[in-house]
Amino acid sequence: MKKLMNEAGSVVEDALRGMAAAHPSLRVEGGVVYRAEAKRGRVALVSGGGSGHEPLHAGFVGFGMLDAACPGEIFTSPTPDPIVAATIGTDGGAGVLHIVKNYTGDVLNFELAGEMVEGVEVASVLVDDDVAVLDSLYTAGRRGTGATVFVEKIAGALAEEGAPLAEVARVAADVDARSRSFGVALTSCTTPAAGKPTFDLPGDQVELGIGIHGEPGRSRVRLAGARELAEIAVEAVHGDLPFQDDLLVMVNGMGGTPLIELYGVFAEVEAFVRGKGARVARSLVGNYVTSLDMQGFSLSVCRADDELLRLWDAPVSTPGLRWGR
Amino acid sequence: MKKLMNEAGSVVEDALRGMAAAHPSLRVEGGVVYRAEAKRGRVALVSGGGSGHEPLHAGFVGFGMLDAACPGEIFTSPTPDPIVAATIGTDGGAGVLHIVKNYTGDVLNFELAGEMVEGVEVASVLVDDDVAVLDSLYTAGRRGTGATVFVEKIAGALAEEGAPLAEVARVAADVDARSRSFGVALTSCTTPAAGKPTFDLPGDQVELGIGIHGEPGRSRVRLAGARELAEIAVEAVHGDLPFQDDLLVMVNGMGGTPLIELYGVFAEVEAFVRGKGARVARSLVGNYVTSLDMQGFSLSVCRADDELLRLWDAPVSTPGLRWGR
Amino acid sequence: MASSAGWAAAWVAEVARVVTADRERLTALDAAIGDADHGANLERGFAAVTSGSTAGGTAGEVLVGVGNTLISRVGGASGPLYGSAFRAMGKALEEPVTGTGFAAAFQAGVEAVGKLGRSAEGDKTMLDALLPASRALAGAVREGCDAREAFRRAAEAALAGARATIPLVARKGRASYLGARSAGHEDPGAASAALIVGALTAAGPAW
Amino acid sequence: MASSAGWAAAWVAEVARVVTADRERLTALDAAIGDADHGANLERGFAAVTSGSTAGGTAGEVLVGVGNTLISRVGGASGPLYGSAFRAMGKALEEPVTGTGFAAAFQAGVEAVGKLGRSAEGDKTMLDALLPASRALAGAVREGCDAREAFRRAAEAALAGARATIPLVARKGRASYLGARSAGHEDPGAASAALIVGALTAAGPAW
Ligand SMILES: Nc1ncnc2c1ncn2[C@@H]1O[C@H](COP(=O)(O)OP(=O)(O)O)[C@@H](O)[C@H]1O
Ligand SMILES: Nc1ncnc2c1ncn2[C@@H]1O[C@H](COP(=O)(O)OP(=O)(O)O)[C@@H](O)[C@H]1O
Ligand SMILES: [Mg+2]
Ligand SMILES: [Mg+2]
Ligand SMILES: [Mg+2]
Ligand SMILES: [Mg+2]
Repeated sequence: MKKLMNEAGSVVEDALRGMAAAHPSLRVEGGVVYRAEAKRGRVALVSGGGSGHEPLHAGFVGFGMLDAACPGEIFTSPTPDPIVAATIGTDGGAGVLHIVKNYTGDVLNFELAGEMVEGVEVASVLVDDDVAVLDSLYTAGRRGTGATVFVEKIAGALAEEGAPLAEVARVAADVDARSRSFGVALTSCTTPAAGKPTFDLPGDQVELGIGIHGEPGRSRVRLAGARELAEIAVEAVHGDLPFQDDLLVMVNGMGGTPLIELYGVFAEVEAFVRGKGARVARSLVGNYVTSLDMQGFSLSVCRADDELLRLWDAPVSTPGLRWGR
Repeated sequence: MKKLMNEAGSVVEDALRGMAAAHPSLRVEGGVVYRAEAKRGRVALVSGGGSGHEPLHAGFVGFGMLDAACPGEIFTSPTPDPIVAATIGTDGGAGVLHIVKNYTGDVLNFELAGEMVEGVEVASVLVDDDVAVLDSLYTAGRRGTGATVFVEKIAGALAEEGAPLAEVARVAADVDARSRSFGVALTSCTTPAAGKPTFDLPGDQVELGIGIHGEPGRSRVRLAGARELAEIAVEAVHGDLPFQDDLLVMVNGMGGTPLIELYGVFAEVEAFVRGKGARVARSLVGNYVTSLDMQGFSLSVCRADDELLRLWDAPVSTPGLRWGR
Repeated sequence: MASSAGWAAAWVAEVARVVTADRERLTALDAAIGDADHGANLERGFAAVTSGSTAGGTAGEVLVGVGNTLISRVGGASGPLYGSAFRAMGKALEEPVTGTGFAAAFQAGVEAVGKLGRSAEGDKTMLDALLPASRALAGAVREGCDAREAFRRAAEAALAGARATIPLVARKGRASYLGARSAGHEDPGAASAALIVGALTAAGPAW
Repeated sequence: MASSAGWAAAWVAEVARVVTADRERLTALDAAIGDADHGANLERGFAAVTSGSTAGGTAGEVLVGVGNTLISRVGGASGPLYGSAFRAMGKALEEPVTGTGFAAAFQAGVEAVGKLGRSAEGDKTMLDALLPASRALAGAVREGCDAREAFRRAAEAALAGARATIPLVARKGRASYLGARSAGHEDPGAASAALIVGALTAAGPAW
């Protein structure tokens, strides 16, 4: 394993020190990343989850997006304690929305935290966009992956405008309901603790339907060109929720794939979207919801409407997503 | 080789298609990336160089930064023709500044282009910040690496304000003179054409003083912790131009290294800077000047003054760097 | 035996030892059908347990404290689940500790897992080791076995339960994402549950 | 020989063939002390040359066109350098082509490289193959050799010159970044220059 790190056990802590030093707009306290200037009288947004997905979530703390993020150890949900602290610490009197990716660990720790908080109105939205997982009685439900960026951005814009908690929660859930994702890995990631790749993938194969924690996917196919791989992702997403009208599209890198390749994938995705009579109204191409050093990409699509696009376009100022100010 | 691509020969073309589709603020024509809305009556900035360093340069086209970028094939300087087209195409009557990284290929092709352009006032600034190369009669001079971001941002802000060509060129050269960089690789990159790593690096070694084209560095040492590697880079840069007062600091990823590791490196760099009695006034942590899928980082430091910080803070709106609008 | 609290402290100390010793194995099991952190999670959690105070007036108080520490320090799915189990067991464990009382408290702990996790036997989780262990324990006590023998049978049942997860297709937790591909691998949480139950035997008789 | 233009077209067609055949070797040499693109660069450039028109009234006109295409299509360091060399050689090559005229034109091409690249013999560049080739060509013509023999000697000198770059420490181009580590490797541009000069022999006599 070759990583820029001091020790496996200090990776998250060291990165948080770096974030605090790099971004005067953030404050790191007790393992929680807060906006340096808390907003008042508006609904606050708190998210969190295992680390290793940077910039998610801490990189999305700031104006127009999250109020606090609770990063756990690598791929390990945070415990309830920091979630409780973040919830109490960000409440500006209008309540707090927990944005929770659908993993057993995240769900349970946020749930326990919600029970432990007193005197703060808390609502919760579950993000479960990954079409690679069948949403059935026989699974823990769909994983939360790329759509988290859509939910955090759009709900954040609405909260910034002063919408009440129930409304922010409703729109957040609506964004999730309109969003689907699918991931493809060229390589496994390597966690600092394990020190070797989580799964073995022969040089001529790709793993389809991967999650963001190095979980193996649902199947393997021979390594194919960007067009073929983009088509697999497009069909998986479109097959679950057909493309229609204006789409918010993200081609997301898994952490080890350079931008030049992601743009190549996006070119193919955009052509397929047009071919299906829909339109890429807004897009993101880059590393947003990563899986450590994994090479690969995921496609996330949200069937937006004018109001969601308006909220998407609203100013945001975070280390990971910034425009309009 | 595992890459998201169609064919080795189409990687750059495919990525440009993707950029054009993803960014309505850009226009791609004849292999040149322009701002969709050209600015008039102000000095225009044109840069370019081999591809494989994304977001550099095309990702820095937009308000407050470049007016056009000429991406060559992977690691291959563009030919004079697109540079000529970009120079003529962006001239708004106030002249054009060529920002050229100091590589023989870039220098020669921009030089030939400059000779071919008629009726446009052209100035040129050479970026040569890499302290791993001795600047002597016995080398092609220092390479242009991370400082290119500083030069393009600051010169871009000045041009946007309406400064004349001579002034923009002078400040660009000043930023270069105040900047130094040093790179460390954990792995080699793999070019699509070669299909295998450019250099072999044993699992327990790192390459010091690497460039951004997979050129081997000047020496190898045993893989060390983030703190030790950060210190090597800090000492190399500081030893060449001692840190002093306000610094603009970039911890740049080489393309395959995830953000969590870069923040860890930045934490160490920032502590060393403080230890030397200087101050990180502004910082960038992320992938800005990459070398395809290489894992590693580079450190770039600019000894800024108030005026340079003001220009750094000025609004910029490009796919790769954005704030203030 | 000195005090029930001392026994409980000895149990969790032994758990800390065995999860550290088997860290790599647990992580490897989790790498196969999860996210390769189960070993690190439990090592971190039980290290926090033993480095903090495991003092307390009674075994029940110690176990509630252990549960709180696990909830506060582990994270992931296993943190809340094991944490709730220890808390529930501790709350249910009455003094003086008897065989019947111990078996009932253990069962209360196991039931807390199913309740929080909305999971049942056969879902390929820690429950597949814990539930058989709980039944074996209760059965042994009913048959009049002493603590040593009751713990031996519980450990055996937990181990067998963990091994029996191998052919199962997971319906809960991260492994469920794999669908049919989850079959053929032992569930990491079931494996760690077998370690935790196995540690009972080393801690000496609890009643 | 039909026309000098036909001869020039045959020469560059042969160059296109050999740089494609040796693409991997050139790229590997460039990987060792550069950026692993020299093979792809020259293949792309000479493919553009042969797929475009290499027609022209005279050899000189053909070679100027070849130089322009290389400048327009190769990029990198080698594009302007080889492009300028072909342009300068073409401009200097007078009709009817004679041995002395050819040698002088070849020398003009080689000098254009040194002028544009601000480089000299011993810098570990293409010049280390081109300059000995130019001298050998001129010497052979002076001695009254025919074209075939003059080309043979030029090719031999270019090859020897390329090999002689191995121990050198580079002072120009990308390899100079390596300092002393550049020694022990043949310069890729010198190797490709040897191919280009070597292709003269296959194109038949030019005068
Ligand atoms: N709903 C559930 N009910 C019971 N046990 C569960 C449930 N979900 C997961 N588990 C157990 O947790 C184990 C995984 O723990 P761990 O790896 O520490 O957490 P995570 O899956 O969050 O990384 C699984 O092997 C399984 O035994
Ligand atoms: N200043 C120079 N003068 C002469 N030849 C040079 C000079 N710089 C580089 N070269 C030649 O160019 C070759 C490299 O060409 P190529 O790999 O195509 O370009 P790049 O170095 O831009 O990738 C070197 O091997 C060397 O022979
Ligand atoms: Mg986990
Ligand atoms: Mg090159
Ligand atoms: Mg796990
Ligand atoms: Mg090269």
